[in-house]
Amino acid sequence: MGGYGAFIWPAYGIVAIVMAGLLVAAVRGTRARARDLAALEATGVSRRGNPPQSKGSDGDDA
Amino acid sequence: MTEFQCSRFSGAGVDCARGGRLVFAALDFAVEPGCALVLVGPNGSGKSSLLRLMAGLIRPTAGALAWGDEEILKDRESHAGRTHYVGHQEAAKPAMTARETLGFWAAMRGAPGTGVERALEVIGLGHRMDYPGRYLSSGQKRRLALARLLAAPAPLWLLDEPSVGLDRDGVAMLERELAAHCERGGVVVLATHTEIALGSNAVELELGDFTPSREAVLARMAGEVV
Amino acid sequence: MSAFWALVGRDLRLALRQGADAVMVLMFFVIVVTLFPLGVGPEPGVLERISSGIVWVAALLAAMLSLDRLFQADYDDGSLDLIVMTPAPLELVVLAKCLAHWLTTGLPILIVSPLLGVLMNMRPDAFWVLLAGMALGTPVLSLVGAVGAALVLGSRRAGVLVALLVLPLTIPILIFGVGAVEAAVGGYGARPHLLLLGAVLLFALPLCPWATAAALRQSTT
Amino acid sequence: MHRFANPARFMRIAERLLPWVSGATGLTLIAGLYFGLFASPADYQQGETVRIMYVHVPAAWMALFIYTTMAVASVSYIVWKHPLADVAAQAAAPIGAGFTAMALITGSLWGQPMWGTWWVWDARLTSVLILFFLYLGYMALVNAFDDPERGSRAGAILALVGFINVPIIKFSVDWWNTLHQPASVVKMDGPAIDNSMLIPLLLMALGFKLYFLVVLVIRMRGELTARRVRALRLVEADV
Repeated sequence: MGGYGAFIWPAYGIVAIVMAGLLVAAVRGTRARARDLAALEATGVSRRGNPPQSKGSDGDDA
Repeated sequence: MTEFQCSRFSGAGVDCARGGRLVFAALDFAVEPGCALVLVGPNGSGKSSLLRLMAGLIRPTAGALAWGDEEILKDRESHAGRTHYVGHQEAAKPAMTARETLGFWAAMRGAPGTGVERALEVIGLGHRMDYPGRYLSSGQKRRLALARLLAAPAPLWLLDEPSVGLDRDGVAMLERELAAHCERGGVVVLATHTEIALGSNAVELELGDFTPSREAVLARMAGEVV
Repeated sequence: MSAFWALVGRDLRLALRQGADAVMVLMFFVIVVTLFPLGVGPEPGVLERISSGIVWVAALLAAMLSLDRLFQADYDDGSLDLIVMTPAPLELVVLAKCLAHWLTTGLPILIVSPLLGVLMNMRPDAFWVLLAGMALGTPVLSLVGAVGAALVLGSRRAGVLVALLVLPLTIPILIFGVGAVEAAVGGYGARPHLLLLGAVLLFALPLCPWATAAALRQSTT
Repeated sequence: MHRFANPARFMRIAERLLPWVSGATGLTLIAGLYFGLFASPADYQQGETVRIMYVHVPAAWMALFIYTTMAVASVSYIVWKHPLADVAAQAAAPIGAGFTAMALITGSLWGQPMWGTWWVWDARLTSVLILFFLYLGYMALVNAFDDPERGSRAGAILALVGFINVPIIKFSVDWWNTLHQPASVVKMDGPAIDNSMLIPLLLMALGFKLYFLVVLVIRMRGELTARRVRALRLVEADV
């Protein structure tokens, strides 16, 4: 890398870390919310006769 | 006093949500000119919310309110021009005297300052006109808030528990003014827990009837994004 | 229109009766500027070069200090509901609030700034340009500050938050204001800088009251 | 309201496309990296350090692009009350702030070998720094309210006012920069970009955009589920 490796690799490294971090945080946050929802649905708060929805897959039409 | 040419104040299918909670749903009401609507119901049933909705301070999540056939949110200024809203808070600055406070609120509504003294006399603050706000008792502050109704004429009165803090003859004075207002063709909507005599043409609206059941709330939520 | 002058009158009367607020803002302005010679050292050459920047930054910070006084007091005692419910257009009412805030905050800062210019060893012939810049810039601080003050109503830590929201938006004022003084001191005219300041003011005049009115309407729900 | 206005349908379609878009993101980024790091020439002036441009410039583009999408979402939230708009804006903000931070860090890493200092008050770097403050202000305001709806409405207005101010701030910073132009500032991206350098640049830019869509949809799903949980808890609290 023509002697500039000390700057190029950290630059790409930081970009990779931040992007991976954002992705992981997003996925983990969404999974945590889905677990909260499932827990609430399990306690029968949701409408009767409607099985607890899995992660947003069968949301009904408005 | 001026004669109000009022129109019918009504609301259809009104939903109100505060802080993510559906306070009441599918509420309908109608008040004819010269009549009074008394909002009753348990705490948290949305009496204050409905009054703020009627004042145009809150936007309903569904349904609409209309003065005659014109939706109130379509033209805020004219609706504000015909409405007086007296909430729980007194809107009186400690550093300003009763006369200055009332004169200010009358000027904000474009009314001439002439009615200020008379309003303070009628409301029972004649002897306290030039008292700074900080020395007024809470009952006197409540009277000052009610004096706004008299200082600048407006057909629609929205009162949130107006009798709180008033002594016996204060309540009597309030009842007299409300009756006079209705006779002049005005409309009164008030929420109260105490007994206020409003004459024959008063209609009661029990807000407890419009508190949504769990199923209704869940059904509404299902309609939202899942 | 009577609502406009009624509100300006009331706010000025309140400010005069509780005089402390306006004086405190001025004292803050003076103290912040006097800190710099103590920090940077009293050499006239250094001070003179950074004088316009320091005076302007201090003016920005002083204006931020008094912003939560704009709507918070009315929000707490219920007056804001009635102000939102005036028959006059809310944008006009907000303009009255900004004018009252400018008269109690921007104007005193404007008047005192040449005095601080002396403290910072600024060349006297630059005072007029500093005054002109402040005259065009401080109203924008009140206008943009009103947007921030209305947005943070009812939020946690409103005082700090309003400064965080508003300061980035005042950067053009800082750049053109300081540029005007430096241009005057440097001998080439300050006219373009002052014209740009005027342009920002004319841009802020319609936009900020609209945004503040929208923010106030959504804060009463 | 047009077809996508129905939130549930929009989210269902978006989530069905998610695996495909994620795959495309991975491929584009890998191709971009390959071209950027290995298959493109060094710059005759800046040497190898020009390779940092392939992450710095796309990140700066994304910073402004995401702020623009937030402003568009805020307009549709305020004006048309689109139910998904505030969710989209709030979901996009942290991603935008992340890209802005990346642009700043890679900018200083690129500047160090060039000017010997980590931070240069170059007009564009300064504008990106101010944009970073706008992002932080938005996120602070949205989370400063107990009632999330209040946060959404306040945030929407701030995003709009902020967006309208971006060109003014940009103009004033550029103008300020020309006044205080230090003698030897090398232009960040060189005179004209040669085709061989354009390919990695555009590939990375496309990769970043696809990545943004993926993370945005995931964060929006998270925000929507959180709102449903909050609503269910309120219902439970009432009973």
